[in-house]
Amino acid sequence: MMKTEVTIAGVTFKNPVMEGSGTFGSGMEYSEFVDLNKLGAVVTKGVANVPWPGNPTPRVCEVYGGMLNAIGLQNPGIEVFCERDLPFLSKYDTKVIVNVCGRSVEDYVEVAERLSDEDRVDMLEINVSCPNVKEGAIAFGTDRNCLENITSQIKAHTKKPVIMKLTPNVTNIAEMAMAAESGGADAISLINTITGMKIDIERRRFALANKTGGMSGPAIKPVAVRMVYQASHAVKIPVIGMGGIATGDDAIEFMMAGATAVSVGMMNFVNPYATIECVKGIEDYMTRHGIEDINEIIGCV
Amino acid sequence: MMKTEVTIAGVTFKNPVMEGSGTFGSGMEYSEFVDLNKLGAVVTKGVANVPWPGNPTPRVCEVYGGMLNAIGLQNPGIEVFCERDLPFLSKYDTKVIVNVCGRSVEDYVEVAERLSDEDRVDMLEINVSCPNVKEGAIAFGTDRNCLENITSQIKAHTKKPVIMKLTPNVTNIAEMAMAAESGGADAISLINTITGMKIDIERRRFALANKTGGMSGPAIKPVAVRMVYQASHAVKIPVIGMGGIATGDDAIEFMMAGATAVSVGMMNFVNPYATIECVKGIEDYMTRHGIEDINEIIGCV
Amino acid sequence: MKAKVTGKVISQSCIAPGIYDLKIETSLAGDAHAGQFVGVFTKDASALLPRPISICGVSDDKKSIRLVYRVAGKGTDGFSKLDEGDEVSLLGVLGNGYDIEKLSSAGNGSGSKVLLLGGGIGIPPMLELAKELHAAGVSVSSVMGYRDERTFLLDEFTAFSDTYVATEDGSLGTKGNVLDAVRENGIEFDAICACGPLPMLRAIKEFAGEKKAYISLEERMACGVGACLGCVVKTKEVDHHSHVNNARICTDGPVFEASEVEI
Amino acid sequence: MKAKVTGKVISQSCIAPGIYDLKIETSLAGDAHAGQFVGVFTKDASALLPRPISICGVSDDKKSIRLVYRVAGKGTDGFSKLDEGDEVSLLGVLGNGYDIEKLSSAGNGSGSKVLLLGGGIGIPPMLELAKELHAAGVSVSSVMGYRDERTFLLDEFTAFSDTYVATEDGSLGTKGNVLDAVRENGIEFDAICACGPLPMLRAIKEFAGEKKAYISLEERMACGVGACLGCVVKTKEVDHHSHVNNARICTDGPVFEASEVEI
Repeated sequence: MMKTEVTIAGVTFKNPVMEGSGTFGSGMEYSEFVDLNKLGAVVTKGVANVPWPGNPTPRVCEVYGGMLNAIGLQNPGIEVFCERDLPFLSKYDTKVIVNVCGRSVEDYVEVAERLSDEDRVDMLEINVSCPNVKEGAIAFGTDRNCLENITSQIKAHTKKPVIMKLTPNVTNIAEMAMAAESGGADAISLINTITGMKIDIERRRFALANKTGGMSGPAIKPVAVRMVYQASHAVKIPVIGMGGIATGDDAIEFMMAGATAVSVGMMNFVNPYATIECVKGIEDYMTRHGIEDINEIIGCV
Repeated sequence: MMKTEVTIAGVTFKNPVMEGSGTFGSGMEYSEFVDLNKLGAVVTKGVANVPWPGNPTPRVCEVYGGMLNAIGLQNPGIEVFCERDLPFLSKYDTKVIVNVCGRSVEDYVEVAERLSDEDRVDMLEINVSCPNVKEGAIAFGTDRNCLENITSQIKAHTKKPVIMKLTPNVTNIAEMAMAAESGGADAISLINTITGMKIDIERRRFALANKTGGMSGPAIKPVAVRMVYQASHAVKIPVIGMGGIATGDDAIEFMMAGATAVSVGMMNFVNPYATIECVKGIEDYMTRHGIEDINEIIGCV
Repeated sequence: MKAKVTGKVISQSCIAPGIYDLKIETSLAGDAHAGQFVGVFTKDASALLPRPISICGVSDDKKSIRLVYRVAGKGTDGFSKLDEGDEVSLLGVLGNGYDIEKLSSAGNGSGSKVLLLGGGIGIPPMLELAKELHAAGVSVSSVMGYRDERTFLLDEFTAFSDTYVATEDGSLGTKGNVLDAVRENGIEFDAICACGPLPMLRAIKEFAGEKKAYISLEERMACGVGACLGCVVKTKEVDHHSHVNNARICTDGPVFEASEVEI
Repeated sequence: MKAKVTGKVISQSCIAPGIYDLKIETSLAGDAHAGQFVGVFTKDASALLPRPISICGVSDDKKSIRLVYRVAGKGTDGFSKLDEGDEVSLLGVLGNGYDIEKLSSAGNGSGSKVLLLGGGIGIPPMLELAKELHAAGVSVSSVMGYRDERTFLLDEFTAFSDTYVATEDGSLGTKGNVLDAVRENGIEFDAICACGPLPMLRAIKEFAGEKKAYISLEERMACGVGACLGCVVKTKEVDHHSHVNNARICTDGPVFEASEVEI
């Protein structure tokens, strides 16, 4: 009997496969392609205390082996989310991780408090690392002290386990992981997108209206695996790994690097069945190598 | 009459195309494929004050749209370089930029001084950003003060123009560019490789003996273009751009982002003619768009 | 029900400079309607995102679709090399498409007269629309605009509509744009359906005045299914998804009532 | 003179489980010799580096080369799908190859007897070597080692040498490795040439004793032309390139005199 369950901060996931915030909405759109009951968790699109209109278009462009995005965290705000998205997710037997974004500590705290009493919410993932939002949010993710501070303040205002999502656009990822841990984070997730740029040389202009965008896709996987390895070896709290994951083998690679769970992001756009194929791929690997408990391989290299 | 000449720190290059240090030896190996006289410059493999044996194997592996390397700057030391490589390069009508590596400020200064009187050397490129050398070298490239300090010390010991090569593994590339500038650098080049990792999940071990390696290739181009844009807009000194350049269009993209010259790196391995095809591609673009002087497009977005 | 499927190329031909006519056997054909599109995947590992291409036709047996597209980059260039029998990955059917029922009743009581305006690569989706409207008993006028006399699909419109043509250089039909041709021919209509470059759509929104104009919009897309919020257009009313006056072109569109969007 | 060229596939067949026999028409054939290799490029944009594959044969008209390789990943898997007429990009000819002249005089005066030892996918390069040595008048003994009776190329060695076989499971020839077969058959030799897995090469270095053993080494490569210093092997003497006892397998090798390298 194969065991694919993993546990993070007391929350047990039927398997280690989730999807990356912002690539899956609240699950509604992809529920046409995949059975959400088969996923370890659904990680929702970032939600703020009030609706955010996001950035001007073009917001996305393709790059070699991936894409750049500068959506700007367009979202309907916490009230619509609670009235519409949470009831939808209540129909499924999977864990729900709500990604929270904000422009100030107060913004984050307000959303965290609002969600504290929502039974359907299993964990919060705090997006302090979106490269496409001007207002400070990026500083929270790149300054050790800011990160520790915002982490502890959010922890003080919610009963839900808190995952801090880290940006890869830093000199020392281990340092940031430790800052989140000492701030009281229950787990960390990484990597968010790497800031990139594309120029349309025929029109002499930026491919994105925002000039820069967050890079995701298979092209960034080696950077993600390295950072997951460095971060997971710097802290005791669990790590959720992401960055270009497309297959079960990719998921296994991240887990061997030290991730307890993994997220499929941009590759959902390329293969809407990518998440469940990852679950299947992990099981196939376990069978092939006679692994009874997936937890055996976490950080095994 | 089309003008492809660019000038950096008083040194005029017949065209903006060079190759990335470490991907082209001292030009010997690739002189079988390309006429070195057609290149703006030859940038040599990093050379230290004494021979370096480099890292254990495997030193290279392939990743999606690129590769990881952890050569560890194997090199024969400055004496052999001056006796063998410089005379070879003297046979060609191109500029020579010598890449210098070291483990301490003294190491760098020793090599810089030794090269000061070598007429065949047009510029020095200081590699303070190799991700595969343990001894401090990486700190020189990631700490603002260390970078400014080593820059000024090298400048004090050589008459040659100095290019500081920056690592992308930092939170704020503009800050590092400014540190090099205030240290007296005549130019900066970026990006060096991005630290990455690959795990062989069938054998449960790292693909590289060094565990981590420097990532290069088309996969990192968007990150490189972004950093060249940010760095070139933060300083007045010229920028040499590199990171996944394969074609003339790629070169144009880097120049529009703010680069005065560009280097072809890993793609030499995929297409040994990549450098001269870049030169040709730039000329084709200029013809197509009626550009008389390549300097017109530098930083034009 | 959306799906990613593998289709099989039935045939492909170049019908104008840079314009290709691709017929694909696919299970998606069963649900495909005018105004909708499919995401076509490349075989190039460096170009991962699906390319949105509008549906130019659906076979009568509902077993295959027809895509007429312009080669605009390495993705579409790869598509142009597909041969009979080749497999091609498709994501679809995507988008809302045109509301044939609403258009049929645009005449309020009297027979509905619908004017189709297509410009350049916006012409292909108009052909399937002309076919579906014609089948619904709507009287259709089609005005297609090209750069010059090197037209494509034009003759196929005549089977379903009164067909007019405008060319920028005047080498064929009215010299000028599609609206010039509408005025020159004094074409009457109850509603407009249009697809083409943004300046053309803006002019049509203006021209329509009190009458309804349904326009098909384009934007850079990633997921194509409404999840990533990459392709949005500003709307007059609060959008039902994000409540921020940003509708998703891939899902809430690509067809919008012109007065509802800010273009 | 090294070059990157486009070759044309003449034929390909699967000659054992996972082992393919690929014949390619290419201008590189003119310079190709036993022990050298070519870099083969994939058509997959995610797998950019050339795959080093040793030369198993050169046609008598010097117009084509033969590559026998094992499918070990997505790169070689792609090669296995190449059909007659397909184009394939090659970098070559790479590496030093075996020194036929030196081997011909290994007998010092009396006729030279050379022993060829190949293991697994190290067998292909031994075939071209047997052919070249035979043509040079050297008396050749070949001992090839396989896992089981599913051998490949074995019968082709008989035209150029006294041929012996060893299988791990004993299903054919000597049960054990190639050295077990050499002892069992009391094969005499003046020099050894070998290619195969590292443990086998280590054992051969040991076994050769006073006699010369020329072994062909493998390592992860990037450029293949000696520029990147990715593929090195520790050497007894200071290497001529970097002067740090690290020879470049792609350029100084892949063939080394066993006593000169630390394996």
